Amino acid sequence: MTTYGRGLRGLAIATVVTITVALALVFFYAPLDADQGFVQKIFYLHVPLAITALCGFVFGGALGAMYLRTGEARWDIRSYVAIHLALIFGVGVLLTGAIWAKASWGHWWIWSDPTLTSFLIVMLLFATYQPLRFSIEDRDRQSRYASVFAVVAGAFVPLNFIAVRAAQAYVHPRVLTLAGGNLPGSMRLVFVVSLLGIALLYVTLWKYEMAAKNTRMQVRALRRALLGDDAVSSLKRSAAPS
Amino acid sequence: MRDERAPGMWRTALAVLRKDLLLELRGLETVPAMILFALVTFVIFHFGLGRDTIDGQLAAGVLTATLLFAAMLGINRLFVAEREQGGFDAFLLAPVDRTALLVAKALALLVFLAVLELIAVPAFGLLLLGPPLGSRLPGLVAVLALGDVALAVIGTLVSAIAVHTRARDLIGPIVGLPLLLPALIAVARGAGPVLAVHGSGAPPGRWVAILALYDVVFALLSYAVFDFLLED
Amino acid sequence: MRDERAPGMWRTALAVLRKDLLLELRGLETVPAMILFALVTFVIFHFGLGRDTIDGQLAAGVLTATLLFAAMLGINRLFVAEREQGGFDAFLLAPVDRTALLVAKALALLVFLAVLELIAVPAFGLLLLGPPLGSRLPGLVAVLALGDVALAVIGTLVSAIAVHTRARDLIGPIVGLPLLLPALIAVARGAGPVLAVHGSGAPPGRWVAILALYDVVFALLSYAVFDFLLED
Amino acid sequence: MSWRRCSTRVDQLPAIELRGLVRRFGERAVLREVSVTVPAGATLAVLGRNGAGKSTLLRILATLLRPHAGEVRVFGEALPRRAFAVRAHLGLLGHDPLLYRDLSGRENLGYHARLYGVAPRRVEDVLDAVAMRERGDEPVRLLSRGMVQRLAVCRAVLHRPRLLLLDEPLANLDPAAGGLVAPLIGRSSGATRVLTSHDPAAALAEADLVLGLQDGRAAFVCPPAGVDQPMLEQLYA
Amino acid sequence: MSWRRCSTRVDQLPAIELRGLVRRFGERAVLREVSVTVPAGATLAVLGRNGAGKSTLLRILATLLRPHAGEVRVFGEALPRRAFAVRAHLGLLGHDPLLYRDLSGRENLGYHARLYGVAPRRVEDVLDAVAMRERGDEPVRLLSRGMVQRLAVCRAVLHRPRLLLLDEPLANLDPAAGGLVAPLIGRSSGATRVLTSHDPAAALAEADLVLGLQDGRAAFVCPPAGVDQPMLEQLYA
Ligand code: HEM
Ligand SMILES: Nc1ncnc2c1ncn2[C@@H]1O[C@H](COP(=O)(O)OP(=O)(O)OP(=O)(O)O)[C@@H](O)[C@H]1O
Ligand SMILES: Nc1ncnc2c1ncn2[C@@H]1O[C@H](COP(=O)(O)OP(=O)(O)OP(=O)(O)O)[C@@H](O)[C@H]1O
Ligand SMILES: [Mg+2]
Ligand SMILES: [Mg+2]
Repeated sequence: MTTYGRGLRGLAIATVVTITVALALVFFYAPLDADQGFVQKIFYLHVPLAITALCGFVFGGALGAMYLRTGEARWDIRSYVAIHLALIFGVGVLLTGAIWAKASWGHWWIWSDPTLTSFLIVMLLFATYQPLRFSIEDRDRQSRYASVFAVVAGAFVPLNFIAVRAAQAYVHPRVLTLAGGNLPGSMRLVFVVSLLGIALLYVTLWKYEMAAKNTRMQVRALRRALLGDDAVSSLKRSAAPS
Repeated sequence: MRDERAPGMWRTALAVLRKDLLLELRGLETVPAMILFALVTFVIFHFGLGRDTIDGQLAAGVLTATLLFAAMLGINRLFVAEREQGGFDAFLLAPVDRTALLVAKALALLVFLAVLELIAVPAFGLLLLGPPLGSRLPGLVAVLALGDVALAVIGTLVSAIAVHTRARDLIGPIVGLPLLLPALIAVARGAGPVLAVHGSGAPPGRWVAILALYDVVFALLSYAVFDFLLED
Repeated sequence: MRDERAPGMWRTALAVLRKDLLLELRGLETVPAMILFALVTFVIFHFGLGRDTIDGQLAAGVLTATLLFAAMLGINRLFVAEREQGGFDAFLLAPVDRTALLVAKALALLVFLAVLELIAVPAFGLLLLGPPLGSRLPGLVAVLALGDVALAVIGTLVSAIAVHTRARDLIGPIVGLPLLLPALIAVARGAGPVLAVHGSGAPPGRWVAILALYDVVFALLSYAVFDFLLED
Repeated sequence: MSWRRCSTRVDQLPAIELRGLVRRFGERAVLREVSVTVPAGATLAVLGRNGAGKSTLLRILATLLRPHAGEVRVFGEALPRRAFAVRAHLGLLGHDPLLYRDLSGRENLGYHARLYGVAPRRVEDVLDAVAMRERGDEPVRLLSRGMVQRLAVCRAVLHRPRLLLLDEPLANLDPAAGGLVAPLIGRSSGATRVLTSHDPAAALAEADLVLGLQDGRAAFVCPPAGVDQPMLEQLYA
Repeated sequence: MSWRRCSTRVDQLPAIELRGLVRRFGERAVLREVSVTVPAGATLAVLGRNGAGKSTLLRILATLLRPHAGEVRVFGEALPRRAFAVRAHLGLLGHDPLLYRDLSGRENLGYHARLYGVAPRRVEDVLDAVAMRERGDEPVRLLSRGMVQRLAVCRAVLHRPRLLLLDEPLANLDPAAGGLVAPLIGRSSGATRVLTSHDPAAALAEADLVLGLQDGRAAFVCPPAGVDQPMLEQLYA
């Protein structure tokens, strides 16, 4: 059995340190944007969150593919946790994006940012992941269907990006581009550190959640072994595998 | 020990297709319903938009949305009916390649969509479209055909997922719509210039390429995962 | 010989409503699905129309069409699920006023639509609508509320017809849409001026009156014919 | 041969009176001039081949189908006109369980309790009677066929109907369950009963009166003692 | 007590071998360590209360459900891995008829004939055998329950399976139909059979081997002669 707890503490410390450094850089080092002023600094949260969440979705798809290959339930649980965390990060992306848009352009929503627009579509798709799981009883089938969804949706992420980018006749402020191709050097440094921090946060949370689920499963298995099948109360109907 | 009598993938797909068309003829046919639906939607848009004729991107958007919702009627029906009719498990018992079901359903959907568009597109030209359809037809047909493949493939994939869930009639649409979005964007944007008053009549290559890419990727993906959906 | 224990129309309607909401909680909830569906449709229209913001008649048309399609999901579900679940005939056996079923379903639909619009209208304001929603809200709510009544009443009536036919999931939409057309036109035309950039914020009285008339006529009509639909 | 009404006192009214009942589906006459009278509290067994019209007869008595000709009276009320008055006293156990598949047994029965104005306690009582109390919270869809049948029995008797219409009531029930449901749908329930069965011996043992249906016609109507082997053989020939 | 393989000649391979079969639904173990071996051509009767796990066992053998632990071999092929190789030789008659309700019996059987690569003539033959030739063109939805069951029998035996899985096969069939289907699904069909029934006497008469299931465990596995009344009483207690 994999021990997800291993290295968790070191990882957690690294995460805290990186995020602290990133915050310090954002507030004290990064230059104030000429047009947008202070509110532009939300960019250092928004875009790393978006990149991490998108990678999380694709990561979930890869884990789902592993489940389909091996048929081992743990791959499905990993995929579930990866996608659920990415969903949580995704909520953050939409919220920070909306705040940024309101502050900069006076609207809560702008279509001209391809990150935000594709992200909305991806979120609308992945928002159906949980309901889909939830409406299948059989555990095997639940894992299988959720994994199929994860694979298909994971492949969807880049394709969707291409289509949305192509639909944007013009791209609004160039600051928004993901690659940061034309960011000033100092901005790029801060951006990279922020991205690292958020990515580390994702990995830490993923490992933490897996460790928790793993422990819960082992406890249940032990109870079953010690007290017999019927002693373990039936799980309440839940979409969350454990 | 494999029984040699059992038919291959294509013969199985034909058997399923045949059965689906029979079922179609029994109930009210799906295709007339889709057509009627599209026509009513055109009328709604006519009054809703408060305009007698539309063209360009607006026309493309309205046409795409209408065809999409009409298609959804057919997509739902092919799988939900299969389940509701009570014979589905018998297919799982048979010694056949289950991918045949995907192929058959996608083919049936393609047929439905082709017939739908055969009527709905000229009707659109008559009822709503400003510029004459004539010279624009080849470009439009190309874009719509590529879009139909996306609809058929993704519709089949999503329905196959939805059919084993409790809320089949909801899961299908809500998973399918976002998945279809890139294809729909491409159809609408591809058809926009075609339907413009001073359009060239040819769809922009960029969108045709994206659509084709989308079709190929999802067809392969569906083929790869379909077996998992019909297990157990 | 009438058994005195049997509950009256309202208590029956409440029992049916309660059961429907229970079924809702079992499956995927219909309302979230309708909301998600509406959001995706907004995105589709954004790309389809190729516009970042819309206003006036176009905005009203898009909002009406979106709410209609989302409502169709809910309408279908309330009756198709009833039938597919297998408990319907038991209601016919019970010593109750069958009109209670009409009332219960229409109420359930109204609740669904209200919740849908509570989310979908602000989302529309955020995502697509050009002019700010604020001052336009009262007028829009009035038009939509009247439209909801029409959707609920006609949706229920038509579903009650459809549930006994073979192609239930198709009959509903294709009979319902033409019946709903006048109401939809009235909603779109009523909301158009409200959503215009320089609009007064008040819907035109003519359309409001037509909508109200439509609601009353069909409510009475449904009440009158409903018993016949559930016989045998 | 059919029972005769002996007096006109209300509680001695025959529970069911059929006279020349005809029901068609399209061109096919499924019930042709069926006449039979069942006294209150008695049990009528309906025997016949597959397709003889047994279920159709029960559905007519249950007010779910209209008769096309002839007279149908249940507790003195003519069907279909007075269907509404009869429904409170009917319990139907048909081929289908008539339960919502996604709801649990308890929820299903609670719904029916509300429709019939029955106290919720009764739900627990009937669940107990068929030994389904523990499994009462699982969706019907996930139960075994026999468990579903037990719940269907509960649904049919929840409101203590005076007339029980039982279409192969013991199908899918194990022998022990057959004993459990006896107080609910057996003779000891005290209700007038119309039951169909494909086990003639068991049906005759339960019945006060036997109706043999052949192609929709009453081949015989007589007390069980009057039914002999040749009659049965001819019925199923 | 279970059959032993006597030799390793291919046609003497046991038709079914279960060893420690476990199947859970969620947390509930529905089959627990069930082991039994059925020789080719023999009939295994599975007895047990409602919910004992009979249908689940049949669905696992039919490759419709996966086992969670233990070994399952049908004609020497391990399930679920080799399910594909086994399917051509299986016929399942379950609680549901598995027919499309809006298609006629003939159309349904024609579809299956195509799926199994069976000659269309066979459809007429089996329809004839169950006396449903005349009613073969009506939609299944409009037939009586027993007629539907006859068609389900046809579907199950259409491709002359070597292994018949029969879940209460005679439910809803009239006594005459019981005789009609005997050549198709009775001992004389020649197939290996696994059947469930709630009529222990009838099941014992048909069986070569009896499996008593109690809460998913094999309470006994023995030839019918070895099953006495106390064992049955305990099984259904
Ligand atoms: C800020 C955002 C979110 C937070 C903090 C959050 C937190 C949680 C937590 C702690 C759990 C239980 C642990 C587990 O299931 O593994 C959970 C479960 C769940 N979450 Fe989220 N979540 C968020 C966003 C979302 C989103 C966007 C969705 C769906 C669109 C979602 C749907 C669900 C569902 C369906 C469950 C399973 C409930 C069950 O059946 O047990 N969550 N969430
Ligand atoms: N899909 C499922 N999900 C959860 N539980 C199930 C499922 N199918 C069956 N069960 C449970 O498994 C147990 C055994 O069911 P099964 O249908 O095998 O019983 P059975 O022996 O055939 O009973 P019967 O005589 O009533 O047909 C029951 O408790 C049932 O509730
Ligand atoms: N809705 C219907 N439409 C057309 N024909 C019908 C309908 N319902 C029943 N029938 C026909 O009526 C006849 C009698 O059916 P019924 O269900 O009453 O038979 P039954 O005696 O209950 O048979 P079984 O023992 O098989 O249940 C059959 O021929 C059947 O096909
Ligand atoms: Mg019958
Ligand atoms: Mg069973």
